[in-house]
Amino acid sequence: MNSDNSLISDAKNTWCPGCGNFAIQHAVKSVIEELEKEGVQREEFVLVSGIGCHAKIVDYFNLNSFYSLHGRTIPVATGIKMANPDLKVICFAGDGDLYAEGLDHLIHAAKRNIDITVICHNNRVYGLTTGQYTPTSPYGFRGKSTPDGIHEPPLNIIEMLLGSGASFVARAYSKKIPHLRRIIREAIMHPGFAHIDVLQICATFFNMTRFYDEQTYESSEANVSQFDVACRTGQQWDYSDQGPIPLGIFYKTFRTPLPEKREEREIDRLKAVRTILQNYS
Amino acid sequence: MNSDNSLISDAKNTWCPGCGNFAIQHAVKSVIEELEKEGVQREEFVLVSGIGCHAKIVDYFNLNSFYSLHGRTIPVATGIKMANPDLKVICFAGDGDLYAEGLDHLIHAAKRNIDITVICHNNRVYGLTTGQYTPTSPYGFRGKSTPDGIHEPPLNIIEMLLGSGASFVARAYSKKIPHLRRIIREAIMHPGFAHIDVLQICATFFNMTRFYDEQTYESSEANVSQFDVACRTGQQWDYSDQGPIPLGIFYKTFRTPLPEKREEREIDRLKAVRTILQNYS
Amino acid sequence: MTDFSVLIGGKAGDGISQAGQIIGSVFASMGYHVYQYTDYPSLIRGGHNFCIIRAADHPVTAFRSHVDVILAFDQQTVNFHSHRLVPDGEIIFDSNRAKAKGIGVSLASYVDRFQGLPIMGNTAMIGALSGYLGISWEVIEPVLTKKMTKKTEDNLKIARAAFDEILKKTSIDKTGENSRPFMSGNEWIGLGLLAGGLDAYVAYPMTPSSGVLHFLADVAKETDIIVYHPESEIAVILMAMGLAYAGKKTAIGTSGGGFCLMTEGLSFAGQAEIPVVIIVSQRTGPSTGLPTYTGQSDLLFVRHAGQGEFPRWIAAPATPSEAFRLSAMAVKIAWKFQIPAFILSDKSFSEGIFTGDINPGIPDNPVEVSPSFPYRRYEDAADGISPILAPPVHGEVIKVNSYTHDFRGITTEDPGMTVTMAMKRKKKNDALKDLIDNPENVCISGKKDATICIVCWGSVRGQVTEAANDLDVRIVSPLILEPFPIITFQNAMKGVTKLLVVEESANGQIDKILKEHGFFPDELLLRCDGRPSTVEELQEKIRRHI
Amino acid sequence: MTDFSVLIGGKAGDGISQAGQIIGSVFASMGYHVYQYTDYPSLIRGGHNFCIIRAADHPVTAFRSHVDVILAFDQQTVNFHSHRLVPDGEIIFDSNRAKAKGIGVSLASYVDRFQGLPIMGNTAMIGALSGYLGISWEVIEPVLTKKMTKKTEDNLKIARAAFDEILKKTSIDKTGENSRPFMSGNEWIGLGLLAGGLDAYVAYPMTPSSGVLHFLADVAKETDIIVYHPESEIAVILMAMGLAYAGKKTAIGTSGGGFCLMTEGLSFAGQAEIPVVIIVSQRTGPSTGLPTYTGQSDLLFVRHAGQGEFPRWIAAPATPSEAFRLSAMAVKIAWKFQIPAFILSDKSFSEGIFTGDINPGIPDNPVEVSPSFPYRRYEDAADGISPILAPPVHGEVIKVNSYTHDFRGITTEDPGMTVTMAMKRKKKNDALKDLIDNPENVCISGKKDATICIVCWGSVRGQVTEAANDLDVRIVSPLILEPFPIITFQNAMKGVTKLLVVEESANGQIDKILKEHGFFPDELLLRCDGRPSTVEELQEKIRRHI
Ligand SMILES: Cc1ncc(C[n+]2csc(CCOP(=O)(O)OP(=O)(O)O)c2C)c(N)n1
Ligand SMILES: Cc1ncc(C[n+]2csc(CCOP(=O)(O)OP(=O)(O)O)c2C)c(N)n1
Ligand code: SF4
Ligand code: SF4
Ligand SMILES: [Mg+2]
Ligand SMILES: [Mg+2]
Repeated sequence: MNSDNSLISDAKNTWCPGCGNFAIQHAVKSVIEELEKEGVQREEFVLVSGIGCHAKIVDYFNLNSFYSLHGRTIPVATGIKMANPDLKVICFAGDGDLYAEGLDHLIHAAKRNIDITVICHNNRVYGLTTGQYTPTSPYGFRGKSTPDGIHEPPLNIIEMLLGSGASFVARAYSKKIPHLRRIIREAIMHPGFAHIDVLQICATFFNMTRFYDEQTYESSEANVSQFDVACRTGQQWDYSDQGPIPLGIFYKTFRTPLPEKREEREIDRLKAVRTILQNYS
Repeated sequence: MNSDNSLISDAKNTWCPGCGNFAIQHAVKSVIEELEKEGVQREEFVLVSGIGCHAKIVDYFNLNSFYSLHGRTIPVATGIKMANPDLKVICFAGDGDLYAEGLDHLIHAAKRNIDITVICHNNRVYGLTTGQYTPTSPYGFRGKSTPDGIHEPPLNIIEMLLGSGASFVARAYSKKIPHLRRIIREAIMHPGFAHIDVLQICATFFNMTRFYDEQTYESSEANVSQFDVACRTGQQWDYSDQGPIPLGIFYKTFRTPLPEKREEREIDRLKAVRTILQNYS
Repeated sequence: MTDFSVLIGGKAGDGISQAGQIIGSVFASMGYHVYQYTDYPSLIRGGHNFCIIRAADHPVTAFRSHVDVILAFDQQTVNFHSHRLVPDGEIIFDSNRAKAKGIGVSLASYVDRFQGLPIMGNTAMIGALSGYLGISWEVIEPVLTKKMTKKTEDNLKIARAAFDEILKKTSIDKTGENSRPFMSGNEWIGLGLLAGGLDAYVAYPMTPSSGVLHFLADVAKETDIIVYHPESEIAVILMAMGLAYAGKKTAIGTSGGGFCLMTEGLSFAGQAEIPVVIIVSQRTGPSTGLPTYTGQSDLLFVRHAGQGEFPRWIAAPATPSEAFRLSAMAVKIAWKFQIPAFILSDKSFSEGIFTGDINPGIPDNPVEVSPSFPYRRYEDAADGISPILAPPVHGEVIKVNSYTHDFRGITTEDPGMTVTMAMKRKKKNDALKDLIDNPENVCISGKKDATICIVCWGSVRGQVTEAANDLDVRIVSPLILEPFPIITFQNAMKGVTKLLVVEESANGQIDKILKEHGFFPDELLLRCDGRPSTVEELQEKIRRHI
Repeated sequence: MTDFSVLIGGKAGDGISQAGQIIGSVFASMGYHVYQYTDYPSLIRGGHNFCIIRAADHPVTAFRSHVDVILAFDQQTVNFHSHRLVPDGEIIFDSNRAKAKGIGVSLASYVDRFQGLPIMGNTAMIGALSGYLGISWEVIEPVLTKKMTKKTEDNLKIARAAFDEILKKTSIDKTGENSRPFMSGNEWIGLGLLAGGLDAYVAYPMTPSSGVLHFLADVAKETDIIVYHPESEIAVILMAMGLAYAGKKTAIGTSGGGFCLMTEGLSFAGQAEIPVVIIVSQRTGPSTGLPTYTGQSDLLFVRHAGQGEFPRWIAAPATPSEAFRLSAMAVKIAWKFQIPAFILSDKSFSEGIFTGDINPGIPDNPVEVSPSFPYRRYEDAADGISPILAPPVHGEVIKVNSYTHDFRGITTEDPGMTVTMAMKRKKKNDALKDLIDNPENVCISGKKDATICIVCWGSVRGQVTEAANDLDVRIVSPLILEPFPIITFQNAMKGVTKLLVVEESANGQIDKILKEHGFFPDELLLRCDGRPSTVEELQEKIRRHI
């Protein structure tokens, strides 16, 4: 695997034609190439994924990766980052994965401002299990578990994350690749927890291309550090089938991230164990 | 048990002297007595608790109750309410219980606006496991798992819930009992998901009486249906060791609650099964 | 013709599985017994999918190494499966996408002729197959009409054209028997739950169990049940606890990874004596493993899951009628004994599609409530079973509790009460054991007096039974695995001198249970690649060991 | 004096457990072997707590029915425990709160004399006991100074006054042996983990496992380890997976309910071959059960938890030195074999406090990395063990995966690779079995040639060994329960004609494992009320069955 210099592995890609995941993969690849040129070593990246269509992305990169469990990207990424603060840890999560199964981890990651990047492939459907509603599916969505339509409104992810203390909150769209690329880059560079909710086209189970093409726009980032402005921008769209849909970095602020740098110390473990025994004698 | 008419059971109360849970118990008792006088039958109440000091409250009431698992009041309460929309289902949860172990359920309950009442006994510490930090403990809190103090800020529960779509969000304090009583009553009467974050004194592990006595005040509820006002009130205090701390109903709005009333129908199950077999033949 | 197999293959998105089901339905409507196996990787478009549809004049729940016709939508199907073809078999292939020795049909040309959608290529293929087999149009038309509710006319036209234009090879006739329902294992399970009196089903999607959720969601209205898909498996089981407490007979379903998340709730159900039916459909593990392939390696996990000790009931059906009966029984047992009752399925069974002969008589499910006065939720009794009431009941207080509790449900730490409650659970287990230890729950097949015996459970029984057909072998297969129907099993094993186990696991699971009961297998014939064995493969393997 | 027991009782909040520990430390500092049992309900203030502190001239890990001195802070202690007193024993009681035949001491008067805090009543009690026993002040003073870091002077004054003013009954002397460390089972485990090379500990609080978390958090700075308490047990195990992937030797700890939530991560560790040490400390189940009382009913759950099949290692220590050795070994085994390694403890062991004689030599823990070129995370080998590298490594790509994967860690659904990986896991299990199947891991005690044998495991061995002391009974106790050290065990069982099992469970757990290996117990001596048996209780029970 290390003989080839490509960032893309030779694993067979099994996404559907037209799937928005290709765009995400492409954008991430470009950003990593850019960063490599700027001196970041590619082995410093660790990609973490959950389970779902989105998650296959880690197989497709010729990079360190951790293909974890449905809903569990964040604690894994947190552990990796805690072990080695020098690694650049990027989570690829799905909307079922992250906003249903593993939502508590997301909020706690925002709270502790752990220095990882989360990219949610938000196709607003369970793709890999063939089409059920997720927490961001619009009211009335008919999926295999809800043939008569759901009776719940979607979660406004942006508001929820702002309310949970996230220090970097953004939205992108898989068909606006240069914009997506910029946001991913900024998220990776952000010191602290960075979340990107990517509106990702699921060509097979929930193809919103036309709606998104029409309704998304790049909102101003002039007041990106103002929390109230961020809240207002976040409220503009409630994940319903009514636009307009702002894209961009909604909020970005500096808060001391975790993990704190640990001082390098040479500890004689045997001596420490002996001292403890002494203290208990 | 049904021979006695008291709302309080004969179970031995094992809270510490000075514990704020007594006040919560007392307030709930008063509200139920009031509602009984107004014609609500006491058997319509179901109390659900998690695991922690707070949770013992269900043993102490001579009412239907479901003493569940650490972190799991909400799905249990949701199930009960879905089974029988006529029941009044009240969750008693702890801050470790609800904001750490079971946080995802809380947000989803707010999202779906399930018609239950959640009372969080927020003592900002794990009481029953003898004093570790919780998601609402202030920065620097020294507990048994964090002898050098935590390096994370607390979650602002109010903001998080507002961002998650909760239709009733309030804060009370275990030493302001009439106020607490009013809020509990309004929460129970609210059609939809109602959350009360009760600042509860833990006399043993985190006694904030003086700070709360000094810093809490009853904020105006004049604009209780205005989301932006609610957010601003919620932002006034970030669960740090700096006040002032607004109390009251911060937000209250009407949104169609779940479960929707099911029409009463007489279904011949045998016939239905036969029809399905027919359709597959 | 008494045993006929069609293999249909192509890419995910070609509608392979749907076409297979229609072909199966055609045979089923002619009165055949039909079994369909679907093999697909974990992806949505592309890859290689195939189904084997087997129709016979006797019940079949396995597939054979050889097939009579291959329907190839692409070249991969030709390349991968041609070796399976019997000498006088035929490959019918899409001439636009594949080359093969056989009958090329340009599917696109039929689709284009009637301005159909690309997916309707599979309708053309069905038409071609039917024409080739000489099935009469009168048989096909109603099936297509029923199954293709969208663009029915176009589909019929396409099928008819392909039907007419292919060379007829044989002439397959109706059997004279009635049309049979043709449903997946998951659907048979769901139907059984309904028959057992189910009120609510809660699940989070997970292959290969999702079919139960989808089926029950589809029929929720007409059967007036609650179906809900919440945020996680933890929520699933705890919602089920709430629903059951409030009186709704509730089932839940998942596969291994989701079941892990339910184990805390499971132990709760054990302590609080709350009834729940749990469908666990196994796949190849550990962890995410092979999500769309089969396995039988969760038996011991399901048997021992959850901290502490409490009674549970585990059944593993191998046929549609067993799935129906055991699923209905699961509801009944769970409610009678106030325990968790499991249906342990696997991918082969859950997603296999079967014709079934059942009498959908609904097992009676009387309400088992006889409250004591004053009412005590955990009142003790000779069989350990307490009266169960659901709130609201005027004048009664109904408490359940995850702590050790007294008869009323109030927490206790008293050593005596702790033992009383442990013994109460044990008494329930004994009563349950007595109830289920009977010949209905241990299937004996093959040569019933042979001294060589194969023990197996769940879906592999279909393969084993056919594989051992010509061999001097007895087959003993318990339908209920916990509590183990030991007396019946011992009787079934009388005279056995050599014991083989066939199972789809790497290390063996049921052999551990057998050993606990004093039966030490001589040989484990295991398979752990996620693929069910064909009858012939298994036969070969068994032959080597007898 | 060779075997001396003190019972100290009062309400939660009286500082009973702390006072017990100081008394234990006094004995330990005099060179005695000390064991302390603490009995407390699940509440923070009030209720009834008691400790039994036993000091002897030989190692002790159990307590007896009789005590020599009772220290009563309240009337309940007198009422509940007086029957335990030996004929010439003494009750020393707080005369302000209790009445009894014995020596009344007004604790409050001492506290008031020096304007102490109410909690310092326990200091007065310690002083009184020491004076009564005739322990010299030179022994007590340094212990009090070390243990009472707050208000040390006041405490010393109070203790001294009570010490001086009580009637001296005997005169207990130093043994001549060195002072011994006196630590809880959880602390011995934590120390062993540190010695084994631990880098990180992650846990969510849960009785009775929290002591490991609290201990390691306390010493995190001086040992330079990461200690973290995250939002849930699910987060715990997945953070551990992340930490381990990035090269940190990580352990986690919990009890049954929390372990349930870890089972999905456990199966992940099995598939992805990520090392992790898991401390599971059992309590009375099912579900929340009795959180502060003991049990041994999670063995089979831990053994089979997680979907699918993968190797795991389970050890159950019964003594401090075993806890130290096995915990260090757990780190080593987990990292060598890249598997989950369990320390299965219980409330009695975790929260028991023991003196221990260990040589804190740190087992060498060489880095087991020999990367292949090109590096493949799941390279196969004769023993199935792959080279393990942690990122970042220049020029290498390090992938782990919960799906069935190829040698590089990329998802595969290939049947052949599926089998290869299953066999790789099996080979690791075989290698592990070979490594651990030796006499060090099966403890034989009692009369080693007796034909009656008791099998037990974990903390009950202490009780069993003492109880069987005068009986003609052999005791065989495996320290490692998975993989089962079968050859050593078989050797240990040679000549046994009657087999008893002693266990703290309702239905029996280890008997199932024994049966799998052909050993069918004649009798199970079970206890399920959460209370450990006293030596005499158990002896009585054993006598009835031999
Ligand atoms: C614990 C658990 N529950 C359920 C599943 C089954 N599962 C696999 S993928 C998936 C949904 C994926 O949806 P999403 O996260 O939105 O990802 P997408 O496929 O849409 O990219 C589910 C439910 C699982 N693997 N693990
Ligand atoms: C799954 C699980 N993890 C851990 C525990 C142990 N536990 C019992 S109570 C508790 C903390 C309670 O804290 P909180 O919810 O704040 O309630 P409080 O005692 O403060 O009222 C914990 C961690 C448990 N019972 N179950
Ligand atoms: S199902 Fe949807 S999300 Fe999954 S690969 Fe296909 S298009 Fe992409
Ligand atoms: S520990 Fe705190 S919360 Fe628990 S009963 Fe005591 S005072 Fe109340
Ligand atoms: Mg999705
Ligand atoms: Mg708390």
